[in-house]
Amino acid sequence: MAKPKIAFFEFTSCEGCQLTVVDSLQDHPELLDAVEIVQFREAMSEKGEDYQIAFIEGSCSRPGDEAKLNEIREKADLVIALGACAHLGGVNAIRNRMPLEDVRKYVYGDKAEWYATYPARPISAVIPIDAVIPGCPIDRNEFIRAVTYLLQGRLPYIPDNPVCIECKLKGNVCVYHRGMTCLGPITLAGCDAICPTYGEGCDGCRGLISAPNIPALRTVLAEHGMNETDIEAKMTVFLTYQRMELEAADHDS
Amino acid sequence: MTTLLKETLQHSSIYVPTIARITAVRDLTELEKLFTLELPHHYSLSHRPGQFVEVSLMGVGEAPISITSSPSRTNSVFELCIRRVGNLTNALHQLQPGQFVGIRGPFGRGFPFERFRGKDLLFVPGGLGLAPLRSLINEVLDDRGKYGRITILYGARSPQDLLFREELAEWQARADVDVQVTVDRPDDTWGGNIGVITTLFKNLHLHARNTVAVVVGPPVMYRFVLMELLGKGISEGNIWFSFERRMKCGVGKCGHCQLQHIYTCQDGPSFSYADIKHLEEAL
Amino acid sequence: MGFKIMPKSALADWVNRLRADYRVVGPQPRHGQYVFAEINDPADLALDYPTSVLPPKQYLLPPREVLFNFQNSGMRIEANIKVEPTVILGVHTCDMHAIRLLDHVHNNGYADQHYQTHRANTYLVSIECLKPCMEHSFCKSMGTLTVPEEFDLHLTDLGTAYTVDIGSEKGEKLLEGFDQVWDASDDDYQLLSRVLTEKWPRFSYRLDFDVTELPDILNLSQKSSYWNELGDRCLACGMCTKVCPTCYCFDVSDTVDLTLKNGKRIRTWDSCQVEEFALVAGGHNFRSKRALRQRHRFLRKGKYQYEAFGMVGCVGCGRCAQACLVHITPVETFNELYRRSQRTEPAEVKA
Amino acid sequence: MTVKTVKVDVHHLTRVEGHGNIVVDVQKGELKQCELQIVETPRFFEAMLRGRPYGDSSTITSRICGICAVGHATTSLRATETALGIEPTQQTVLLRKLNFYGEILDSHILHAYMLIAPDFLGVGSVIPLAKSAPDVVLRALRMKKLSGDLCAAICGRHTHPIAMTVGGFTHFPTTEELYSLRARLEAMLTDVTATVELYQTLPIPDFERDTEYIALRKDSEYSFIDGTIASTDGGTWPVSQYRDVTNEYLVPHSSAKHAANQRQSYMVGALARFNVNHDKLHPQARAAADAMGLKPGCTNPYMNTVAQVVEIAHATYDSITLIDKLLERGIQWEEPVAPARLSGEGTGACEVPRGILFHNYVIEEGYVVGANCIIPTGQNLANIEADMRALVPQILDRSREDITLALEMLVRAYDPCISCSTHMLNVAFE
Ligand SMILES: Cc1cc2nc3c(=O)[nH]c(=O)nc-3n(C[C@H](O)[C@H](O)[C@H](O)COP(=O)(O)OP(=O)(O)OC[C@H]3O[C@@H](n4cnc5c(N)ncnc54)[C@H](O)[C@@H]3O)c2cc1C
Ligand code: SF4
Ligand code: SF4
Ligand code: SF4
Repeated sequence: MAKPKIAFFEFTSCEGCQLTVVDSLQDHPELLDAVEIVQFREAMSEKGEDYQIAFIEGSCSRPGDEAKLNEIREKADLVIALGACAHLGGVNAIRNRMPLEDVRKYVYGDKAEWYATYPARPISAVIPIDAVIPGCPIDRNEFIRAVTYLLQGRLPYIPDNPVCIECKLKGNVCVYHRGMTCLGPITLAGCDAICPTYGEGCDGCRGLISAPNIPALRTVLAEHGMNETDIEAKMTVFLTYQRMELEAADHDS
Repeated sequence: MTTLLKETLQHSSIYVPTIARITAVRDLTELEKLFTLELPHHYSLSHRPGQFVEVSLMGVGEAPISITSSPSRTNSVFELCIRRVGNLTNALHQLQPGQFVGIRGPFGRGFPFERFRGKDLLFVPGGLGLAPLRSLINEVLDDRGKYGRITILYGARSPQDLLFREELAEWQARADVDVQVTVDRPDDTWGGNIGVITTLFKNLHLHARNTVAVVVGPPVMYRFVLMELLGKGISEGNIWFSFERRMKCGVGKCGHCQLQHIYTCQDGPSFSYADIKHLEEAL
Repeated sequence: MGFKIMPKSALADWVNRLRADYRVVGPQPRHGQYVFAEINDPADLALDYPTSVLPPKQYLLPPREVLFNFQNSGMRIEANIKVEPTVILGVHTCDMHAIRLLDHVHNNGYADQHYQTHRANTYLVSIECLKPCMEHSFCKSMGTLTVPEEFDLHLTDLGTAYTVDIGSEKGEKLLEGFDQVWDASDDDYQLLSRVLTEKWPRFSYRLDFDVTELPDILNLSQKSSYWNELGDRCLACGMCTKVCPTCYCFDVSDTVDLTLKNGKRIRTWDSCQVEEFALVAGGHNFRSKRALRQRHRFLRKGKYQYEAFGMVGCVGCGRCAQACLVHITPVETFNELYRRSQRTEPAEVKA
Repeated sequence: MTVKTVKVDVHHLTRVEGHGNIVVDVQKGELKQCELQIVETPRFFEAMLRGRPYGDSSTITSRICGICAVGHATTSLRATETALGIEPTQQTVLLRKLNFYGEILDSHILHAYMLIAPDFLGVGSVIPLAKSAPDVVLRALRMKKLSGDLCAAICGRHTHPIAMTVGGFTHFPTTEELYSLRARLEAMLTDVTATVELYQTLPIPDFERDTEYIALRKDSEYSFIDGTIASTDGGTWPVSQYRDVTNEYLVPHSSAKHAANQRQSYMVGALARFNVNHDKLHPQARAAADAMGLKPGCTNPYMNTVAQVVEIAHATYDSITLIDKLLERGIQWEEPVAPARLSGEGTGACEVPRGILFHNYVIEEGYVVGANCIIPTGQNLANIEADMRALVPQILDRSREDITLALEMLVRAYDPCISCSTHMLNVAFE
């Protein structure tokens, strides 16, 4: 089989996921033999337009991004969202709950109209996507695993487990028992529970599991000393967009 | 213990498969292919109809697949009918004769066909359910004299989805088998029955006391067919199913196929209705 | 064979001796709780620990275990059966009962050689529980407060020394050549007997009925609306099953390197509480509701395992109750089902 | 001067973090337009922090940048700690510094080897080098891996660190981990020497333009975390007066703000740090500077990468010293220091890879009510444009491709971190 041609693109993001891709070379330099990277602006000047697999980092946060997204969708056989910004809108979507004008003015003052922007969205809200590699940032082992899946001709698959599963596989003392709080019970695993392992509660960067029991978790958070503001803050670091979607769906039903 | 199992145990782990060679691949429909496999040193699989093997491709995964060939027909080779639905099955569909897959098994209890002797048999395959049933049907047909009347009611989604069409035609051609086929969605060429499988029961006459019914199909089909069969007066012990559950080991360890205290992989996958009717979650 | 006496002051020397020949693991403090981990310094060993986050089953059924490695796309397959002589120090009696159940499961039917090999190379040094380890344990009710015969050595804390009961040749081997143990004296026997008598009243029965009734109570509760109540509360986080010493379900997955030719097949502890556990291709989920999964869990513990193996699948360790963030506990569940089974209850479980 | 018309339009500069364009328009020898356009989408971090518990700040602001996430987190924590009257323990200070070195190393190695070196070796990226000079690429990957592992042992990972929290850490490296890192750092010293040797051979362009250099300074050490703001033009400021130094303003061609202090523009980053603090460098790092011909008072912006290589040496040697100190003290599991109060204002300042970074928060009753982050690349933008304006007339005789390359290399030398820089200040404070 010919080496698949892959390209990386980024929209509103910190480029940490692409850096993680670069980092993955540290343990897997053979990646360069397995695929042909034709576009990766952050790390290379060569630029090829002929690619089969497009990894897109970043959320769509201004009208001007949509044309480029459509163009990528057209050229690529497979489009894969790379990281929380592309997958969930990421931290960029925090502002979606705030009045947009207010946000722009707060940062740009009377020059706010110079800078085009609108609520930040995951790329799946603009173009159809084939798979996601979640996380903020992505996990480099998961990225390599995803590449092996793609080389095998199948889409990356992430089991629908909550983070607690991986946390307990590691035998961690639950951070709730250490006086902190955690979104592990409602968040999709695959990160090897890295945050609880390093003593911090999960912030939900990989998005929700398929059937999260959010009301029950809210009760747990309240029991652990959080007021409404804190609970909302916790649930909107990465989950703003998904939660707004769930709320909208609830409203419709 | 079968020879293959002995071979497997030589690897010192029940989870290590034996490598089997694909000798033929045939398209049955858009979604299903028939694979003929050969074990090393021409070992015999020595299976019973209704048993399954765990098929694997290294690096992709493993899945339970019923053995569709009848032990009465083939000895050194066996057949699997595989529907393309996901990771492993997609990858299997890419394979060509001469390539290899991993095999463990055969597992499960299979159908107790010796106990069916002397009875009338009613086979009710729905969709892919014909794959496991074909093994039993051919076993029975190859020993035709030992059984009473044989009826096959086969339902598929559309004419294109019908499996084993040539064999169906052969069975239909036989005077000693009554075969009826229905499809949910007919096309222009279809002249046969239309409707879900239960519609075939309307004109069905059988000696309820002396009939064993064997039903294999998707989970949704079971309840409806069961009602028809009980309605016809067939006894609970004479109604047989083959269950599909998620399975990760095939040997009663991984817990996925557990149905109350029963492990589908070991205690089944074939069960009589009498066996399981008291079990919540069974049907 | 009589009891031996090992002064507590000799423990560190003994552990260090063992470390020369074995991987030695035991309970150690971690963030206010205790975990089983390798003992690098005998001072870390906390034999008077209450309970551990994970049970010692992690050494018999590792959370992630490579079943086999393959090369050249599977034309070469090598089973990965690890022989790592391991001494587990300080196994509580409930966990010993759990290991007994795991033994039964993995030795019967198709024997699991991975488990068997770990087990054969594991030396179990259990310890008598002299007081309830935490609020959630209910070992007395489950009949797991005395040690089953599977131990290799069994310790009882007599204050300044341990009595050491030798249960097997493997156990004898652990003491071989160690000169800081000696035969128990009559006084020691008297002290031991006093310690063992005095411990019982410290434990209370937590179930409102006798454990032998449990399978029947659960059988009658299959359609109880209580499962829906649990289902509403349950987060489906799966912690209860991960920390349970008698849970052994697993998932299997493959990994390959970037050449796609070499890799391994791995099994990982799975949980019946997660959404995908009973999902089959085609999308049918045999236990799509949390209520049904909770029912499965508790019936498996209290009824199914008993029917399948003649052993109750819960040993009363209380770990699941400690882990559960929404306070779903076996004691409360079993008692509530018992109470409800005493009245007739019309409500049906919503399937 | 050549009477020439040249248009340079580099649309989306490559091998830099974030999106920027270079637009230069020379009509008949006259420079009409010379801009580094920042077209990265605005990120609005300051607005997003408002109303959140103070503990969220470092988690969220680390997402400003994937390369200097540890830098943002550290600066953010320092701002919060100042606001809430928290004095971190000695161990926290040591661990933060070691962690910081991990990021400095990671970022500088990435920049020196993967983003800059290809220009000198006539290739478009590190990928062809993997074939033509595999030892160089493997060396870079090896050094980068160790830097990342250094951070991982302390805070979990360097892109979006985990264990860093207000008042301390939630996880600590083990003694074994520290020993193993120390041994690997020792082994890396030969790679450091090889890096210096490589940079001795690279033809750094000749170009001088005098400007103001600003960096944090401490009497005790070559400062990365905390200190006083110091300028080569003279003058020092406490970090709380950062606004008097940065004087941010908006320009339409950039979603990042520009800054100016005593002149039209100033430079921050490795070269600025070197010019301000060379006397505090580790002797081995000073020797490396000498070997590469970098002298204090250097006004060639292309030498910024050389200054980074000097810092690679400094950070490696000093990491070993820090680990020795930590091992000597023994690692203690400490609870984070609790806040002394729940309201206050605080500024944090750190020298992240690309220069001085400020975070300023106003916290009321435990919730952030005002936030401002000033990013090094933003501070450099005006200076980069000033350099471009000075450079273009000097190289007008070259081909358009060469002019473009020279400009690209100039911008790249600053190691701009564009996604970082697209923030804006809190006008409410103006
Ligand atoms: C006793 C028995 C006999 C059977 N006989 C046959 C037969 O004769 N012929 C036949 O074709 N089939 C048979 N099946 C069904 C067959 O086992 C499944 O179709 C097979 O497991 C699908 O595997 P797959 O890897 O191709 O699909 P999967 O990749 O497992 O995908 C199937 C679906 O499951 C989901 N899924 C859940 N978990 C995972 C995961 N970990 N990885 C990937 N996807 C996941 C996916 O979303 C997908 O929709 C039988 C099943 C049983 C239990
Ligand atoms: S720390 Fe978080 S992920 Fe881990 S068990 Fe507790 S709630 Fe679950
Ligand atoms: S630990 Fe509690 S919340 Fe989690 S799955 Fe078990 S019962 Fe449900
Ligand atoms: S069900 Fe709970 S109490 Fe019972 S053995 Fe398992 S973890 Fe312990």
